[in-house]
Amino acid sequence: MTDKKPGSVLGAGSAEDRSPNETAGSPSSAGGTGGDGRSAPQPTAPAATKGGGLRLDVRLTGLFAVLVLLCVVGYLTRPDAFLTEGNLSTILRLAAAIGVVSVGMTFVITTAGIDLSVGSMVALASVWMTTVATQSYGVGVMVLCALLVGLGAGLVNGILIAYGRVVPFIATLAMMVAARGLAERISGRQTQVIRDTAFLDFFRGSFLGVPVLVWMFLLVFAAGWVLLNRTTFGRRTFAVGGNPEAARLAGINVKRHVALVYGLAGLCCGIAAIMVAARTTSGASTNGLYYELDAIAAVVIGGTLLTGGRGSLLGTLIGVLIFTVLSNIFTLNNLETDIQNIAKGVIIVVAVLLQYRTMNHPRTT
Amino acid sequence: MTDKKPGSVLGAGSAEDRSPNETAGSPSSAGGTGGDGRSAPQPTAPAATKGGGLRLDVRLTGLFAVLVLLCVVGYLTRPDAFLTEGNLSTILRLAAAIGVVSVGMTFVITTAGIDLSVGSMVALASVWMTTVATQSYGVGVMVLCALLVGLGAGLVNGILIAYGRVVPFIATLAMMVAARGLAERISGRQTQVIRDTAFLDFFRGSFLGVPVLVWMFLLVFAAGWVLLNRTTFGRRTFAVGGNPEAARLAGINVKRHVALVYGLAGLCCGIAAIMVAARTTSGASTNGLYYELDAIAAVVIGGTLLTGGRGSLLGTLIGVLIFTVLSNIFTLNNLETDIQNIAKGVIIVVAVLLQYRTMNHPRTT
Amino acid sequence: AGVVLSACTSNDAAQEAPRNVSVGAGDNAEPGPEVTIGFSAPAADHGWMAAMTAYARSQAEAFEDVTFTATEGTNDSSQQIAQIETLINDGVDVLVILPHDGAQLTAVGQQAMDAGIPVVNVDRVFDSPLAYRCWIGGDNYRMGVNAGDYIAEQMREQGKDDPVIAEVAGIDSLPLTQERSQGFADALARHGFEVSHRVAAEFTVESGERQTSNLLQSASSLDALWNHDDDQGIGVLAAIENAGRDEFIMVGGAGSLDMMDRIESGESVVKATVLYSPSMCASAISLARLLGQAKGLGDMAEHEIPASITTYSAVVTSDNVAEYRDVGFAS
Amino acid sequence: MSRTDGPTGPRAAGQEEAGEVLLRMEGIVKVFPGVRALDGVDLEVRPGEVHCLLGQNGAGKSTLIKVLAGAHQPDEGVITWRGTEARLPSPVAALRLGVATMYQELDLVPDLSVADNIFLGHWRSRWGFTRARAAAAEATRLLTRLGHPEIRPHREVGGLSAAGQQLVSMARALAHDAGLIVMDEPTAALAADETENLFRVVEDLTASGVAVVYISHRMEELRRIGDRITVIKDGRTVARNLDAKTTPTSELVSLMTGRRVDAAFPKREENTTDASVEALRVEGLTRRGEFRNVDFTLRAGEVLGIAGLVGAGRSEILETVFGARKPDSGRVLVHGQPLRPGSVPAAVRAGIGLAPEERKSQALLLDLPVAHNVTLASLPEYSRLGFSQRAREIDDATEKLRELDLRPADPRRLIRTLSGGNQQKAVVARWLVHGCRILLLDEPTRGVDVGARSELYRLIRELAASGVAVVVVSSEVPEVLGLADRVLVLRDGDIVHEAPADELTEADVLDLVMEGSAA
Ligand SMILES: Nc1ncnc2c1ncn2[C@@H]1O[C@H](COP(=O)(O)OP(=O)(O)OP(=O)(O)O)[C@@H](O)[C@H]1O
Ligand SMILES: Nc1ncnc2c1ncn2[C@@H]1O[C@H](COP(=O)(O)OP(=O)(O)OP(=O)(O)O)[C@@H](O)[C@H]1O
Ligand SMILES: O[C@@H]1[C@@H](O)[C@H](O)OC[C@H]1O
Ligand SMILES: [Mg+2]
Ligand SMILES: [Mg+2]
Repeated sequence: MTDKKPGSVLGAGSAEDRSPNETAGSPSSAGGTGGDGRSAPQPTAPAATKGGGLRLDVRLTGLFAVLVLLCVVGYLTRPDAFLTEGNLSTILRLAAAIGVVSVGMTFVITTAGIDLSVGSMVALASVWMTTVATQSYGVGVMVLCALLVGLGAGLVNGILIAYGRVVPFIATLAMMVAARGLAERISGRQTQVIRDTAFLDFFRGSFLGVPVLVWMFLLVFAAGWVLLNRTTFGRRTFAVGGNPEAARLAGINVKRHVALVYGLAGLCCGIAAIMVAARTTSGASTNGLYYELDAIAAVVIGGTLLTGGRGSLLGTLIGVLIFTVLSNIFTLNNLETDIQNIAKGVIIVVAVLLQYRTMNHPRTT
Repeated sequence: MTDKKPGSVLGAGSAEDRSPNETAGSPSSAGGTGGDGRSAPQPTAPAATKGGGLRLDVRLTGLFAVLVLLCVVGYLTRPDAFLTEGNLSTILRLAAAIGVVSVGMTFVITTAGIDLSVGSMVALASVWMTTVATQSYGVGVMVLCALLVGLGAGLVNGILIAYGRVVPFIATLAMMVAARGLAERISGRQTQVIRDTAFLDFFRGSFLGVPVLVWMFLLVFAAGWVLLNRTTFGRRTFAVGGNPEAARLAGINVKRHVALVYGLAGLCCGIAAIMVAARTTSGASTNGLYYELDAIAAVVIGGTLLTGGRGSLLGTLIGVLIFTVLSNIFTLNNLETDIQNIAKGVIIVVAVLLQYRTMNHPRTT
Repeated sequence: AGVVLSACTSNDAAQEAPRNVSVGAGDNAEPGPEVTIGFSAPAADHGWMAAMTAYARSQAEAFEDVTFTATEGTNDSSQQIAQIETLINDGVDVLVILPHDGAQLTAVGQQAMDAGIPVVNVDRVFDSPLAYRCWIGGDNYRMGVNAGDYIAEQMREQGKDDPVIAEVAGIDSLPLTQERSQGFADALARHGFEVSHRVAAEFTVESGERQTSNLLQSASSLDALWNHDDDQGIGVLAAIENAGRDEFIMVGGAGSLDMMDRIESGESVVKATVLYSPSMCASAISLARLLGQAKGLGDMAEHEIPASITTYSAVVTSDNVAEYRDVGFAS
Repeated sequence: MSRTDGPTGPRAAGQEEAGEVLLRMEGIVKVFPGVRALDGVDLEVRPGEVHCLLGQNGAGKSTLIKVLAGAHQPDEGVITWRGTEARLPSPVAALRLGVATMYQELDLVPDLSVADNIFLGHWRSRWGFTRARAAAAEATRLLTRLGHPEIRPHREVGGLSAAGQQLVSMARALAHDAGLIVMDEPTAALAADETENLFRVVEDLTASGVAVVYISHRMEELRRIGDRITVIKDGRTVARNLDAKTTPTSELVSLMTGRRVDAAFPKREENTTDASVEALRVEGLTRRGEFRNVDFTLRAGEVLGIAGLVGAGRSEILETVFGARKPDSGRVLVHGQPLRPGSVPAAVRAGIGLAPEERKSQALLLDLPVAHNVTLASLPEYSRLGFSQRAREIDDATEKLRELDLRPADPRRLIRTLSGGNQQKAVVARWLVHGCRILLLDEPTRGVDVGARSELYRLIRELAASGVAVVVVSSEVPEVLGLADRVLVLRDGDIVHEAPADELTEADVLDLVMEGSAA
């Protein structure tokens, strides 16, 4: 066959859209995929970026409906107690620390990472800021200490992951174990009570009738939202999570950015440590137990993909509130713990299923 | 051009190993990617399927070296105790339950899923099989009960994930909470001591000098290995995890397979429940605490990708042994808990880094 | 199979409610004004803690004038604070609080007291007496001391001058574990002994078995072993049986019925257990009711409920086990 | 559907039994959220013919064949197979019917072996146990039939070149013994000899009565093996059963695009900038195993073409110049300044842009809107104090989309929903908004339809005229010759020839490229 066709000779003429790994690229969705006679389930593509940034995603409507529904249940079962100012402020103050941690977690998961060490970082930062030595320098140093410890631990995660190439799950698992051990070591496993009254007065106080902790939460949330949706840092976060190779070839320093994102998550843990310390008037190595699970659950329920590239802080906020309101309602209604757990499991599933049904497309993640 | 350069389809000369999508295709590794002046880090592709199934992966060599190193440390620090028959059998017996759970977890993670509920399923199965009512039917019904409860709970996970399209993380999180609650409910939160001596005699006994529990572990492991590497079920598992869309287009019933894989993981939990019950002579709703973390860690350290499509049961086995040997050495050397934790974190990271360094290519996942 | 399975769920024996501890003497037993008691405790994640919650519930049920409101058990202090705040908001009359961490819940206890709600603090103690009206609990340090003294005495009797003594502690990050270990170490030291092997379990059967299995490999021969918690003790004993070891004596902690059975049988390595009985929680409910009704303790001269009651960590051995069965709990 | 049955176009010549129809699809409608991808498509295929589907990017070709493969469920329409109505609720149903499909997006599992992929979902087994040896033997037989006995059945597919992977796909289609094989742009990754090889197999198949539905954007291929052509535009059949050999190209193109397209390459305009300015100099660039001692210079306003076989190392050179790979030796100078090796940010700052070869894996953020994809390399330019300037971003992106005639020109649309050709334009737009001075284009027209192609050509020339230095790597020799001012020919990592484009003919280049490889 010596006859050559013009143009076809060097092969590779029109390889349209060829990327064999495309589907494999979003594998964590394996479970939800396929078999339903539709290929490649599409996220709600066209509607997704209406407004250009504030993603008024249909999914959030569904999620929000779940939250409202819960509140209605809360009100109907305890009309006298649920909607009182005291109860709402209790809910928000409880949501505050885990909410702040979840803000950082949203960034991490958006880069397709995971951070199992958040709870331990909260413990470590809370312990370090409440040692007798730190307390002796007063409130300013205590706050700074918590922030720096959180940031530092987060950066260690980030550097291990970005530059040491340890997978996020393993690197943060190691930090999870080690930071908790260090917290125990530093505190001698003793709960360290805060004596600094300036600290307690400020962080346990209120401003304009709203607890300072709630203000802090709102502030961190707003700052996180702006950072994710209105800055180049946020853009890079989406890019790095969506397609690290494309981000790299567009000139983004992927490694540095990944390291920074874990640092940010650590910083959030530092802030949360301050909040927990204020709430409990102490630092303890047992603080922040299971925060990783709670935070990841809130983020994932909120619609951020574990496979990266998509993240919604608004969803995270609603996710955190759903879980907090849920346990509040349980308490108000005097449910036994074992029943609570069963109910919680069922409600999580129902919420997610409901969320799917309220929209047209089949899957969130 | 009738004359073809042999191998030209594979790309001129070194065209092997070209998979530009590698990086983008495994998003959870975002952290490890990019920026290092090489594009598309390559996994050890060519070596991976030598022998067509028994993956004598280079990565396993590195991991195995870590295990051997640990054993050397164990021997050097406690030459009198570490290599004794009693100690080795203790290590294996302790590895057995988590090992069996990890076998199931390897299948789940190979499909790019995750199962957070394994620990709770172990608790539920162990509690159900040890109720007075079940015990009254004797050992056969007890065993059957554990297996069916595990399988059933696993299938519920699978059905929610495959047909309900709930993401694996959320579905199994819900099961994690609910199954533990149910276990508490059934047991009234009390430890249920096993009175059936036939059960205790059999499962706590030995056969050919090796404890029955260890036999069970080896059997489950061998069966798992054959299932994953030598049957169409295993092929489907890799296909569904590697590219669910391709699997669907090739006529594989992806949903049914995903459901079955979670059922299998549940079944493994049922077997593990029998093992835990035998070891502790009781069933309790606190059994299996943290198994999810231990199992996932073992599987991931063993080289199975969280993004699916690749799984090595041999790696999982080594991963489980590393963790079990580690805590054995800690105890033999009478280390304090906090130091243990710090050391554990550091060792995990060092092990993983060492594992990378022992091979040429930069990343495992 | 479905029939069999559904048949195995019922488990009457295991769900048998704990007996009530004496329901007050004299006219204190008579129904009085309605009292709503709010109850908050850590997660009932092991037998002892489950027994505490169960005692509270069944004691409350024994009074027809008591309404009992319990919250979800949690090991997260922030969460427990929120739950207690919810109870305060809800306007309960008296609070019974077993804090996950006494220091961390002091502020909220004080908050309740300030709001005029008397607080009965059980077991793990608040940092400040201002945070509770009455505290009832065991003495963790003395529990360790009593275990240590008993073991030392046994060793002396057996003529062992340099015994190998091991300790299986509970959750190591809890202050109470520290206190127990400290008491144990101090008592042994007074006899010139020391702990040579120590592991920490997590109050669960499985962790007890795991840690003890490893511990027994580390110590090829033992003379005595103290286990902090009888619930994890089931696992500790399983490990000892698995290893086929019986050259040492074992002392338990807290006082479960199961351990008492074994002590009584005399065939087990368990020779004693130092009490830390969850029955204190039943007493706490009784105290809370009386506080709510502004009554004193019948047998006492004082008009008021005392500010603190420490239960005694008696050493239960085969000699006296019969006397203590009533405070033994089903682990 | 108001359409009437029966072929309306001219009958294909040389078809025996013109009345016999294997497959008939009528009035097929498929709606995706927000898109009516198919809006009444008709198709008729006869046994033993090669039936070509022609249409612009996004016309609906791939969607149609996915309906045929049972992968998509149509919202309306009737499918008739050998005269009886067929329902295709799943891919298995289509396979049972006798329709095997090679999808446009490779449908392989990268971590599985060649043999496992060939028999994906239909593994040779006994009692559930795989029969690796039987499968390997059969795989080798199929691969031999395709002319590639050297591909080992145990190899992992992810490790094969794109061409190798395409062959595995093809072997799978053969394995099904189908009556109809659908091929969606199968020659995309193939070298010339591979393409010939494919054609030979297709001829074998059709000779034995198997029908082939063939999709390609390359007219000469349709001429070479096609029997009849159906043209799709905007989800509708606009012409069917045209004769593949005789219908004039201009007619086909205007049917596809709805307008007249000048297929010729644009004139080289007079360079408005000083052509003596040296934009890029590459000296002794080497990466072991990929390319050796590459030297070339590039002046502002010049278009340099690089020709070579697949695997000759062209992509690697571009990526190394761009800092995405670190050279073993050699250096790159931009406007006389040496560039930090192995640093993409440095290259971007120096004004270099790269449109990489693998669009989806290397360039696109599929879940982000077009605008964000376009500004990805210019984040600092579109921000003040770190805050994104979104309005300006949208405006500039919209402008570029218009310029490139990207359809739909909606910057807020997720790029995932665009057809491949339009995605390619967005990648080019990324470097246009960045305002780079040196643009490296790796296979810029891959998968791009005729109309869009000529727009891209025009655009590249305009860029050059405005002073941008451009390097174009393409596997299509006419494209290299038509676009470039100067051409480098690469063979096995060595530059074997350099000459002005107008001094070279296609035959020259082919000889240079092949030389030595014929041995
Ligand atoms: N990621 C990779 N890892 C290892 N080798 C690779 C990789 N990518 C490409 N190669 C090899 O480098 C050589 C050059 O390949 P390259 O794809 O650059 O050729 P090309 O001329 O650009 O061909 P194409 O027409 O396919 O773009 C080939 O031998 C190829 O197999
Ligand atoms: N899963 C889907 N969800 C939403 N829209 C889709 C989906 N698949 C295809 N489309 C849209 O349907 C239309 C037809 O796409 P299709 O892939 O069939 O085009 P094509 O003719 O194959 O183009 P090309 O030549 O570029 O491959 C396009 O507008 C595309 O964006
Ligand atoms: O586990 C128990 C612990 O929680 C309690 O405080 O003291 C007794 C222990 O057995
Ligand atoms: Mg197409
Ligand atoms: Mg190339």
